Amino acid sequence: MTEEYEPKILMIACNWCSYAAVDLAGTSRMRSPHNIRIIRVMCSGRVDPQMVLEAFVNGADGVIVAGCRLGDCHYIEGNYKTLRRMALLKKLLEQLGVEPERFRLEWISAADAKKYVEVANDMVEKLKKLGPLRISFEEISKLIEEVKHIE
Amino acid sequence: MSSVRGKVLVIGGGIAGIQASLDLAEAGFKVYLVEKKPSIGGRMAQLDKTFPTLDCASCILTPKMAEVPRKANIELITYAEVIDIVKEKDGFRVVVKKYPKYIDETKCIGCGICVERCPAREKLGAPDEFNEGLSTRRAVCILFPQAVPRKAVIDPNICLYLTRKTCKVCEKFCPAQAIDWSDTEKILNLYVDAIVVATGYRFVDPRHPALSIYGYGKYQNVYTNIEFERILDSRGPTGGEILRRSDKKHPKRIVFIQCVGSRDYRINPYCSAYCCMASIKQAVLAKEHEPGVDIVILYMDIRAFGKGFQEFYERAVKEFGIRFVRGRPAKIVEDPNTKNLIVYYENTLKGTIEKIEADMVVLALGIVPNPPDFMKRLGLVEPDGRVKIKDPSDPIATPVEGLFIAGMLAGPKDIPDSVAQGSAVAMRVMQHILRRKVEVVAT
Amino acid sequence: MVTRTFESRVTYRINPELMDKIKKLGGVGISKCFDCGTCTVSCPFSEELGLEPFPRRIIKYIKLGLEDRLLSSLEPWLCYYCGDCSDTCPKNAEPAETMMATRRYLVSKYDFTGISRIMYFTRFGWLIAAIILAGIAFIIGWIFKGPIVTERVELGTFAPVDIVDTAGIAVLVILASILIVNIYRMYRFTVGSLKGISLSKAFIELIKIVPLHFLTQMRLAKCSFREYWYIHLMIFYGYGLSFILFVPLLRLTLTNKPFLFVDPLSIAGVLSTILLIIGATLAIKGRLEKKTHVWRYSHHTDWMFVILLFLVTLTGVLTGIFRTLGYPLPTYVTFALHIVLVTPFLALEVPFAKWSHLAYRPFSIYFHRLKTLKEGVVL
Amino acid sequence: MSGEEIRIGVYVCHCGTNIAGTVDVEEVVRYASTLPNVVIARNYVFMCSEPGQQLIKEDIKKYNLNRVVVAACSPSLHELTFRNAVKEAGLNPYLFEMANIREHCSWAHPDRRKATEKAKDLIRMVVAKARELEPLEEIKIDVTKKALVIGGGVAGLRAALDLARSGFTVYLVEKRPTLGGHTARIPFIRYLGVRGDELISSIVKELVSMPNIKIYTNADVVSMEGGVGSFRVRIRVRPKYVDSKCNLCGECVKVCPVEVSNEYEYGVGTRKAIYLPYQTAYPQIYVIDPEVCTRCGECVKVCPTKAIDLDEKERYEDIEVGTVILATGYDPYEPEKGELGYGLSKKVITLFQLERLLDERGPTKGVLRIGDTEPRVIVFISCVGSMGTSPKAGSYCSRMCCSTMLSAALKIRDQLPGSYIYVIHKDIRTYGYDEELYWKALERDIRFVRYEELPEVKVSGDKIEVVVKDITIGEYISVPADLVVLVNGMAQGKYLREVLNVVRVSCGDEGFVKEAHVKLRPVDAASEGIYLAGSVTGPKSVIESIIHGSAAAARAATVLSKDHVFAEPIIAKVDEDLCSGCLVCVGMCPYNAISTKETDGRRIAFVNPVLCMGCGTCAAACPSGAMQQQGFKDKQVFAQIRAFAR
Repeated sequence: MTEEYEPKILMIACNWCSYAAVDLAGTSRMRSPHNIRIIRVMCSGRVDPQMVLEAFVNGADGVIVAGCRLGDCHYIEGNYKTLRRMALLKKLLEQLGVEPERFRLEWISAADAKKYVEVANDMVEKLKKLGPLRISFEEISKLIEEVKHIE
Repeated sequence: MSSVRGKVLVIGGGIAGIQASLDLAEAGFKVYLVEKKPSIGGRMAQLDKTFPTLDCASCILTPKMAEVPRKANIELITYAEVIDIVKEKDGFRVVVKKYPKYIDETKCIGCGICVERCPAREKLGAPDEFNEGLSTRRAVCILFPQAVPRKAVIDPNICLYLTRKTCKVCEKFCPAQAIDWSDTEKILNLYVDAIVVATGYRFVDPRHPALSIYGYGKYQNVYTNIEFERILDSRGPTGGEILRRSDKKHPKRIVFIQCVGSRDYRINPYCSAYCCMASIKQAVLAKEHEPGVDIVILYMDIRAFGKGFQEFYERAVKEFGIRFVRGRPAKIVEDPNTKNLIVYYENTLKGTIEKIEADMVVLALGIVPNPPDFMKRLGLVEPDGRVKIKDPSDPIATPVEGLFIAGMLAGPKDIPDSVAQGSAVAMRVMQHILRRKVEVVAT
Repeated sequence: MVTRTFESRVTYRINPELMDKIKKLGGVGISKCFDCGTCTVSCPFSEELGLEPFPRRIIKYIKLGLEDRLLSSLEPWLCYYCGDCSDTCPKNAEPAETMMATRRYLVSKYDFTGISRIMYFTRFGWLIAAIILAGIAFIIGWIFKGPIVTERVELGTFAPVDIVDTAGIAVLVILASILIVNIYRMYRFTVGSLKGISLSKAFIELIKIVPLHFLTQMRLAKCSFREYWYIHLMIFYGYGLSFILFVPLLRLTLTNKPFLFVDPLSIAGVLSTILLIIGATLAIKGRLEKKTHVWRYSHHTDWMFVILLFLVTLTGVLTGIFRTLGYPLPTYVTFALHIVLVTPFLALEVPFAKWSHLAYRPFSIYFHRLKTLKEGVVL
Repeated sequence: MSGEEIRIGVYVCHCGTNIAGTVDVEEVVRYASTLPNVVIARNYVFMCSEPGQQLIKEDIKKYNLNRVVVAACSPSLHELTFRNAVKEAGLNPYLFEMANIREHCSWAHPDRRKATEKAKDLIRMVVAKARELEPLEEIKIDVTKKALVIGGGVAGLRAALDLARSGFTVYLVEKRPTLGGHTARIPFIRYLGVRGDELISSIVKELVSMPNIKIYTNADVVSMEGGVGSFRVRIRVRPKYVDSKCNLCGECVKVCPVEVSNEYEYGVGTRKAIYLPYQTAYPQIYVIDPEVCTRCGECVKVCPTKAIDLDEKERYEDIEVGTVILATGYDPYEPEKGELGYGLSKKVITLFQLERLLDERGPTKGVLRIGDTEPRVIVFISCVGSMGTSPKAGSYCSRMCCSTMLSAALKIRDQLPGSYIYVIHKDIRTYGYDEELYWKALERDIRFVRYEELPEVKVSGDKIEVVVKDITIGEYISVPADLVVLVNGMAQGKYLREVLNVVRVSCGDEGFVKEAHVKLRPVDAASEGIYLAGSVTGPKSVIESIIHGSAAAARAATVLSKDHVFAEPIIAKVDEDLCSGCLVCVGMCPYNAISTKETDGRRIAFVNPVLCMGCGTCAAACPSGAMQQQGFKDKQVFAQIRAFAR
């Protein structure tokens, strides 16, 4: 690899707000980093901590979970549940030695394309500094099972 | 919906007409949609992108167009005109003139082979209306790639067979044997309960004497905004490349002139409502096509009144660096060698007389309603071109019971407002029909 | 009045009535203006001399009521009323008319006597004034007239030349001094003071500009409507010529000899009257036909000017004819009439009404030059 | 289906140059065709067009595809279009998946190589998910042929009227004690001679005469569940403390000790704690404002018809409807105290207040007096609270203020021919036929001053000076004003936030509700069955709101005319063998859609398909993986994640 290191980031976005925000960023022709790949779920509440770990196992250098602003959830309170789960996950990741910068939970409203671009840029920048993720995936894989019991 | 709840005629297959037809059909009404051109879609189909979201027009329009033939309740009659309506006790008799297509719609599969083969091209061809005459089309043609219905039409005025009794190439190659030389003009009578007229608008003539100062038609590199839209469009005559008429070079400086044939006592005193945003959009797109291009918009008032318009306007200034100058040019002079245009205007916010040399000038043309002739005959059109309405607070109901208008015909407006009016008029039609029939199901 | 607020920026207190005044003086359509600036660009004058672009700006001053700003502007005088702006105006706001009305307004402001205010703002004030002056002229004439010789035409005897001459000179001096004061006021309003310019420089400019434009009115040639310039020249030179004949050379022209076609002077006299008659007739015709912008709208002061001019010339011509044909009484009567008409014509027109632009225009160009010479003056 | 071989077709859209311009479509197609199970990969200029869809249909038959992936724009735009196409070809519409390579890729990244790479990844991920897709059956919902209209302003009333006339049952819920909203307070609409209150009364009169409409004033919607075809809504009706026995004698008002400023006159008049909002208000019943009422009981004593009951309690009603129309409108921007002299002098008022003062039926009987003198010089300052003129203001244009301002100005000229009117503005935005107002204003000698830096309104005792720089001449002018009118724009409705907590539609930053598509679906909300009318989606004139009302009604009618609609089956489903009955999921569900049921002696979770909205929170929580969200099953999402990096 001669050219500079390009982190790969997975973003799991809720259909109603954050996914729409990324769409808006596109239609407004805002330049956003190409490093981000997006998976659409109906609500951030669907996001199972396993998914995040799975992403790291499969070579993601960073993961963003994004939902509607607290209080704006299309499903009333789904994102509060996400908040709870991800808070726990964060601790877990730290214990695993996954730098906190690699995982972030963001609330991005459908109108807030700007915020998406900021978040994306910021993350890419940080990850470029950190470099690729180096921890044993076996550990995570083991964990994935335990994580099931977060609630 | 099993039983049909009423019959409606919708004249004009633009976005307003389409919306009205779809809503009516959805609600279980039988709709005859009559369109003058061989395809529905109207003006919006000619657009590259739409403001302020910069959605590509065909991406959001074509699905709606495609829905029309899918609806069992809609009978689509293209390449036809309503020449007269006759009021009858509870409804109208409508006389429709159907122009000959010389192609059997039921057989044509829209493969376009005939178009490829047609020898009536270049000099023998005709200016392509869809591209505002910036390109030529052949004698047999499909209006545009996404046309609905996607059926070919033969232009009798240039068809070699119909003019000189030679050729018939299309017939040889047509895989569906759809060519029908015996086709003739047909008159149909329809009986309907209500009529929606959504025939849209026409542009003021850029060659009007009062506009001669801008030199359209005299100077090659002066364009109308609809021409420019075609140029921006990847499906357009230049494949989406901005090239000057004179030398096919990319322009470095483009000047947009607002209120051309709008807010002008000598032509059309009203504001055309769409042009400010349209020009800003075109300017932004031009910047995308030619990042280096320097763009000046000469305006009177920027009427960014709709949702997200003001924000879009501000972005055009801040992010895209488009220059807005308040002034109305009084003369444009062409440099005979370079064919560049020198635009003279007063920068009214600086109080200085300035001139710009531009490679291209785009005129934001004003628009006026385009009512069908029978409306004029019925005395439903004011001298100033506005369509008469029954009640000032209700712009879509004409004095004639059961005759409604929608879209640009009811006054200048942007696409969302046209769509809203399309739906609204559908509602009015439903009531007009149901109020007589339905007895209310109280609870 | 100009008030200074916190920062040292000038804030003009507005006078809402200004627009109404200008409308009274013929500013038709001024209301319609939505200042697009089309007029400014179509104007053949506003681009030269680095002027403040007009008419748009002037119109805006009036609409907002910036009286002081308007009073200090020379632009109205630099407009030669060719009507190109009115032709291109998308709102039919007739900018040319506003400029004309503004000139009328300025004349009324420059004049210190207040007479021109009456001329312009009252419909028949001028008529009354004219009648009074005519009366005075008649009475004075009656008192000082010589014996009436009926067998021969002896105009010189009927109207003793010393009397007419001195009277003429007297009137001339009065009018000239009033005009000079008004021009000085114009200078105060527009230029303010000569601060920043050496007197000699100012003087050289004066020599350079005023006579040139006074005699040629060449800027008028820039108008697309040429005829307009020719008529101006005809009237100007016709008037100028007869002025020389009947004021400085009066002693040679006001004699008992028959006048027409007898000597070079009388030839000149014929020429001058022909010029005046044609000029005046064309002007009247034009104002009646209203074909071009220049003549579409006529203020009562315009009619006053052309009509008086026409009558004065006519009576002058008749006097000459009768005199040459040797009809004593008609000669005396027409001559008396001529004097009775010429007095109000000069007295009212030269300093107070339309005729005064003969002086204001060349001076406006001069003053504008002075303005540009002064440093730090924002135009 | 499990046994059958998986055959995927991938279709890459050029979208004109929108995608092909930056993404190397050919290469992407080449790559896609190498992916496992991909039978055919193609590209076409406009996949969404008729021929594009035709292409898919033909291939499905030709290559008997059983999965279809389209790489084009955002699914929010065209997922439905393609599902229909797939369906028409006889394939289950849920065996289709979309990759967003326009908004998320070609439009966001100018770099051709990078964009192309990303497009490949996105397609790979989606193809991976597609492999795991399963056919789903749409949920058939019987349509309740009733509609709920929230908001009794002109848009809501018009929508209600139209639906009622079309024979549907309509519930109309208005937050305030009277119908009509702000429109009822506009004395003249667009100088057309149409009176707002008359416009409203004419609609209301017809409405109340109809048997199929139920009007709740002083009420709000407190909860809403379900979806298109059948929403279950709870309405709270707050007490008015006065019942229909009220004969409008007005005795109560005389004795009421509490006096407060009258919001129905925008503060130019006052009212008592018990009051009738205004003469033509509907319903024609006095109402007590509990906020300010001291419960002194004076009114009760004097009321001749014993119509007043201070102990009246709020009541709840549960209704079921097929569609919901949201028409809660706007509220005028309220200038801060001191903003352009507002609140510092009685000579500085807002446009809404001016309109009240110019109303023949208003507090001043329509004569414009400041103190007891006629104002001579009147100054309008436009864009107050719009176009970011104040920190509190939105950055948007309030659309109707220019026309309203000029109508008012013209009215003043009619009334006070001697007045001088100065309009201090940014742009004059009398778009379309309203331009007539502008030229009328000009012809009536109204002066226009164009500003960039905000004017200053100097209030010194009784004198007011407005100092502003007219940028068309670059001079500062000072106007001695007898009356200053702040042309305040339209801002988010005071109660919108509350409503949105119940009716789940998203709201833009500028404070107005977002449409499903701002261009082509201006009255549809993002969630099916919910429609938007009037200024709730952004500033609109009265007439535009009427049109919007009808439009929303039309859209609602398209649903109500059907006997049943089909809802996306992306709901939760329990694998009964796996479910251990721990019921973690039950606590998760915001809609109480999950209950328990007994199967062969085991207590397991059961999802009510009608109640479930398909958020998937339960699935995320389920420890055994028994709870799955259809269309987003673990195996599907995980497959997508695993395909993330080759």
